[in-house]
Amino acid sequence: MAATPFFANLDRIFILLRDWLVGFLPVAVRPAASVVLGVIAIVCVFPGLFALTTIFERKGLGRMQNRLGPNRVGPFGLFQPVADGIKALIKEDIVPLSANAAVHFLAPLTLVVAVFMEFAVLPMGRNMALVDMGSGLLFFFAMSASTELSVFMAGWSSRNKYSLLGAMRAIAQMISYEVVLVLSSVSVVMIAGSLSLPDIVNKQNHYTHGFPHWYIFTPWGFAAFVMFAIAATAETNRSPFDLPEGESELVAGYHTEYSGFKFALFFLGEYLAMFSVSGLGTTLFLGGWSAPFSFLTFIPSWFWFFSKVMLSIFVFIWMRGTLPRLRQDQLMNFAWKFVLPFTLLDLLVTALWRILGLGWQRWVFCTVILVAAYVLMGLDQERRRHIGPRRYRYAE
Amino acid sequence: MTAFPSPLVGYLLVAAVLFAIGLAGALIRRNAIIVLIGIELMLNSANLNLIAFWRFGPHPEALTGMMFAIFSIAVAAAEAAVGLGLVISIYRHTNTAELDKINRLKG
Amino acid sequence: MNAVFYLLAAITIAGGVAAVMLKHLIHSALAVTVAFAGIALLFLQLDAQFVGFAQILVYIGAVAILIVFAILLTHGADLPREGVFSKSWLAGLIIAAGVFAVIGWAVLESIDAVPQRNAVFEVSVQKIGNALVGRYVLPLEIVGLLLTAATIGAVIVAMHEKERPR
Amino acid sequence: MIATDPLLLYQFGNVPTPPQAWIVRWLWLIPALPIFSSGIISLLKQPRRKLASGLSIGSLSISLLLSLVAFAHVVREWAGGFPIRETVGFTWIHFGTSAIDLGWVLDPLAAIMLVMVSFVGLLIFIYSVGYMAHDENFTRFFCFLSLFAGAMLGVVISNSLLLLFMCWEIVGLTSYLLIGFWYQKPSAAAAARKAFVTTRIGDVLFLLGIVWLFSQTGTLLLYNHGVGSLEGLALVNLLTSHAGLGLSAAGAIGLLIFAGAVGKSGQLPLHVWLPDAMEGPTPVSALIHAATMVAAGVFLIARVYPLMQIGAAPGGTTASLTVVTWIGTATAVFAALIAVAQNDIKRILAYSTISQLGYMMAGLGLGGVAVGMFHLITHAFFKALLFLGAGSVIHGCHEEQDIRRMGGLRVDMPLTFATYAIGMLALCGVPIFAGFWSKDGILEAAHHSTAIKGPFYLLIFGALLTAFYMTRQVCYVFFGYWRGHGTAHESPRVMTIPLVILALFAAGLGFIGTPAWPWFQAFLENRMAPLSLHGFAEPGLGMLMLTSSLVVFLGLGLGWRLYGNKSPKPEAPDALEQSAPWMWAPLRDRLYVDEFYRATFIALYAWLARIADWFDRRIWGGIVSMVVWLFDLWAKLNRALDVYWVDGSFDKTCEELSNSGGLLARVQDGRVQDYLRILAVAVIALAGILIWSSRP
Repeated sequence: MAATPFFANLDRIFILLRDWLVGFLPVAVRPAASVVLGVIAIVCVFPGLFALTTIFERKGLGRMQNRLGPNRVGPFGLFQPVADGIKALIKEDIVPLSANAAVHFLAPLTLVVAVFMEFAVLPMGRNMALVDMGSGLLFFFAMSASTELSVFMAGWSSRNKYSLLGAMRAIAQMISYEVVLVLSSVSVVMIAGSLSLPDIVNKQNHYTHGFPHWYIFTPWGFAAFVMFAIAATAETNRSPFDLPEGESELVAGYHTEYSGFKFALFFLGEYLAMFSVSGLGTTLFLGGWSAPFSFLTFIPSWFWFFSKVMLSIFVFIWMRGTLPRLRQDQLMNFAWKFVLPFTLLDLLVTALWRILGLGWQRWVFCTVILVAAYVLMGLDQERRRHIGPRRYRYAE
Repeated sequence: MTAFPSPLVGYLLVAAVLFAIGLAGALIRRNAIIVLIGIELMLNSANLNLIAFWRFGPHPEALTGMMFAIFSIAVAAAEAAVGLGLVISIYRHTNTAELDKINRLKG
Repeated sequence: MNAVFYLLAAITIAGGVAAVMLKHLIHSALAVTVAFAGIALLFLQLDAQFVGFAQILVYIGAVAILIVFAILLTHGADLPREGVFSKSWLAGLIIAAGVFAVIGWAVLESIDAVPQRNAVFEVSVQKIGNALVGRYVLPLEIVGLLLTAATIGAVIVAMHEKERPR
Repeated sequence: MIATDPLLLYQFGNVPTPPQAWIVRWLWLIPALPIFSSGIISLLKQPRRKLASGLSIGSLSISLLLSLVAFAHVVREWAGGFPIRETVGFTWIHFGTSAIDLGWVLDPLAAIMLVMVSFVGLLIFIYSVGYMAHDENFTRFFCFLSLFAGAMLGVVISNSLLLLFMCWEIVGLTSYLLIGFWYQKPSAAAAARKAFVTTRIGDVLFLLGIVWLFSQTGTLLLYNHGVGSLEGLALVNLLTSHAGLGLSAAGAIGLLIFAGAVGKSGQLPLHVWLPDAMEGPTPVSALIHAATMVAAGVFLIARVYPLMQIGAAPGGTTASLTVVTWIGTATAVFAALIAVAQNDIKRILAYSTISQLGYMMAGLGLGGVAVGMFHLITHAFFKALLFLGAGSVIHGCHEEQDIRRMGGLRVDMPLTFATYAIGMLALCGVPIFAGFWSKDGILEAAHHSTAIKGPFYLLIFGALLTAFYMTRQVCYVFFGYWRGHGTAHESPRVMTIPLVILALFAAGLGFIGTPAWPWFQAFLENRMAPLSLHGFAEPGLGMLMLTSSLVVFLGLGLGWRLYGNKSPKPEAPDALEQSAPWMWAPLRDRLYVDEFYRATFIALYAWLARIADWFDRRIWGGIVSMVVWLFDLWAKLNRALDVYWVDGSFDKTCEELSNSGGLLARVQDGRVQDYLRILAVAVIALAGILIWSSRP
């Protein structure tokens, strides 16, 4: 279906808007100005999305738990985030007396900055990546790795045992699952042959009989996506991996001693991390901004990207409403004894997929190997599951 | 701003300063972890040299300097892991991480 | 040579000095992170994007975390009573200055011999990858082996010793 | 992966590669599956019997299926007139400017062998489930067996002499492992060692041949679209370069490769290991030492046949082929002679195998690939049948192997008897059984050979002997009355069903290669095979067939006359011994070949070892003890000097040393930072010196 000029323009509307705005400026500053505009767009859009998501999550969770959720502020409670924001802004900013003030102050800042950086490389639509870096994926992971240090800074500087414990848990968990996150993405890199995220999306933006070439629709891609989703959930400290802020054990984890606007920043950082990692998953496995069927390509690319991201967010919320929290040793065992080995195997399978070349054989082989490994490892985990005294080897 | 005949010299001098700082850290502090930090700094300054020579050297297409830096980063990560593991293990034995007090091979 | 370079050099060196001089070990660790980040930015300034990001990923994402973990596990966050500098700190400082003098001397001596190429060489990730599995495949394998050995070694070294029967 | 159709390549030059049938690209799976399953089995624990046997049988079944598909593919290409040799190659190692290529080939030779090896192997695997049911090392057995099957299939499909040699050596290794499977028995361990060392002699020469071939042609691929070592220019070059002794390089390399075949196929003079190899479990004897591995030598010669044949005038022969012919003939007669006077049921079959392998070699030398290979295929079936039958007999008679302690089993083991009889008739070459047609082909080739006439008469004589010793064995085992201990019983179904299947083939397989319809020969030689009874009308053929049938019946009659229904006491002398004792003794003692080796080669080695030992003890030992004595003396002198003179001053020195040592020890104080400091100072000093000295 040929895209009509109207739809083509709709697809490029943000680019056109930017060019129009930049057109008012002298030529010399135009490149810089367009980058600044992109930054401004990111800084505005995602916190807005964050506000929307909080109400969405609270309402959705309410539905799942058979209650109403917020419904006082505005129609259907839709202005609740505004009220929350105002409350966070005007609340007193409490810093504990014994806290390390400088570090305490820097922690939320560095966190939010690092998370915002991640959005720079995500292609949010056709030609809509702020920077198209050759090693964009590496940049993404470098930035997401930097957030761990902020978490540590927050936990340590608060001088609170709950904060410190929560931070240590969070870091242990993030490091463990970051390995999986990176490795499951590497399989995509192996097939796409590029670390550049726009490239990866372009590689998936083809159709056979109307169906897209998304990597999730291959055996290795599906396995990698599942592992990626698990790791992403853990990486963003979402339920069922939300031990670092398990309120029944640790008050609120590493941001126990934060209040007011700093707390809001942490909150923002957490949701932004969720958006960014959803965006990455979308880009790597779900075809980024490409349409799910070839006859839908007339719909603007950015619409698809954001719908896919919001769909992932909904899955996050859904899981939070469904699953109970894991225990620390379960979490670690799961990461190192199941998820990581399986991801490594998936890497090998991806290599096999690549070696076998076109043909039906690779579908059969890769599927058989992965399913067999999944069943065998699952049986093994099942057998090891026994009830006994807990052992904390990682946090003491 | 052409204080140096070549930008390379600037990077080399920064690397030299970093190396000296790292060495000083390794020499004047008592805590083993700071010594390791100093060593990391020295390794980093070496990496800076490698990359700088790669950037301004005659054969960038051979990627030699860059490869050296990549391998050096990998090795440094391994070194940090083992080194800090050793420090923790020593701490368990002697209850201190102060190098002045750790001068015996016997645990 | 431009302002960005001077700024980055200043940040890096300041981070390094702070890492070495600060009393508090955690502050040292955070300061060294700044130095690491500065070096990563210097790499970017040198058009070595891949190495720069790898530096951030490895040093800030892993080594810095390792260091703070080690500090907490060795109770390094408590200030020691005897002071943080060793008895022979002056000698160490002089020696470090000597090393700097020698290196600086060497650099300045060879100022005429240093290469002057200013053209930017575009290096894509593909080229790095091809070099890694092509010409440098043996070092790559060895590094893989080394990392495996180091992982196992670190785990064994830091593992709890089994409690001996008394 | 290089994947091109040679025909297209010739026509259009370097065209884009046309699609190859998937079976050719995936041919490697046939050997890979059993090897893979062997790897898995090696990880299994002892009690997982079902899984182990299931894995090996399952993987070999898939291999058989794939082999059948490959066979069908080749037949279809052949019938369609397409080129029937398809290869897939890849480069294994680069060094310098040359590279070692490996690859596999699918042609009629490989296809036939694939089907034969996997089919016979599968039957024997199934049989082994019953035979080894009570062995505690069941899983290990199947691990080795699978590895063997994979390696053997690898030998069959390899298109590179190096790959072939690797598989060849794995085959040798598994043979060693399986002969020595019951290593608790010293005789089994010794037999395994003997087999390994003896075949190694041939393999070293084989390796020399490979290296020579590589240095001459620069490639180890046999067929590679005209540039392989067995094709076109390379072969001509080999022919024109001389190797001395009147041989061309092709002939000399061919002979070296033949040496490998001699070792593996138990040809004279390296046949001694094969009878001893019967110490292994009977399925092993059937699979490895009768049907497949020993045939690998024959297959190898067939594979490199162009190397042997190049330079021969039409209808003529070459020096290397003459050598092959004579060694084959000599082996055939020699082993048949020995088989006449053996009493161990498996040993008789072993000598018979050697003899038949000699026939195959002679057939290769005289009549070409098709003649030798036809006998190889038919022999594989009926010899596997005979061995499995023998195993069934041994199983039924409580591990008794001496034919004098059996007898009358045709009543107790009717199914075994019937199948065994079919195998025996096929082996003897009774008309219409498989062996008749293939052996007749060899005799016909020998008869037609204009250059040498000797082999024909010798081979006819061999046929007579074959009929005779087989009749003798069957009479001892199945006729007369029971002379053993306990009672004999029929074997379980899992063992007899393979026997029946093999018997069907032993009886009927010959019809694919009769003179009237030489389908098999035509397939191997890539021409069409019309079905016409005129094949029998070839001049001299009828006469020849009549003669050979007569000879066979003469042998059968002679055997029956001497042994039929007699049931002598186990201790009584043999019927032949009674009538011709002068002939019996040397035959019983296997014509003294082992003794000859013991008296010559082994004695030589022992003597050399003794000399070396003497040198060690006397000459070197003497020198050493003299040196020792001198030092001893010197030490005593020193001691006296020390005690009376040096000690005083020495003590003082020691004190001084200890003091200064203490000073130095302060440097090594265990403080890491001090070390680092010293290191840094040294660096400063060294770098300073370096820069200073290199100043212009």
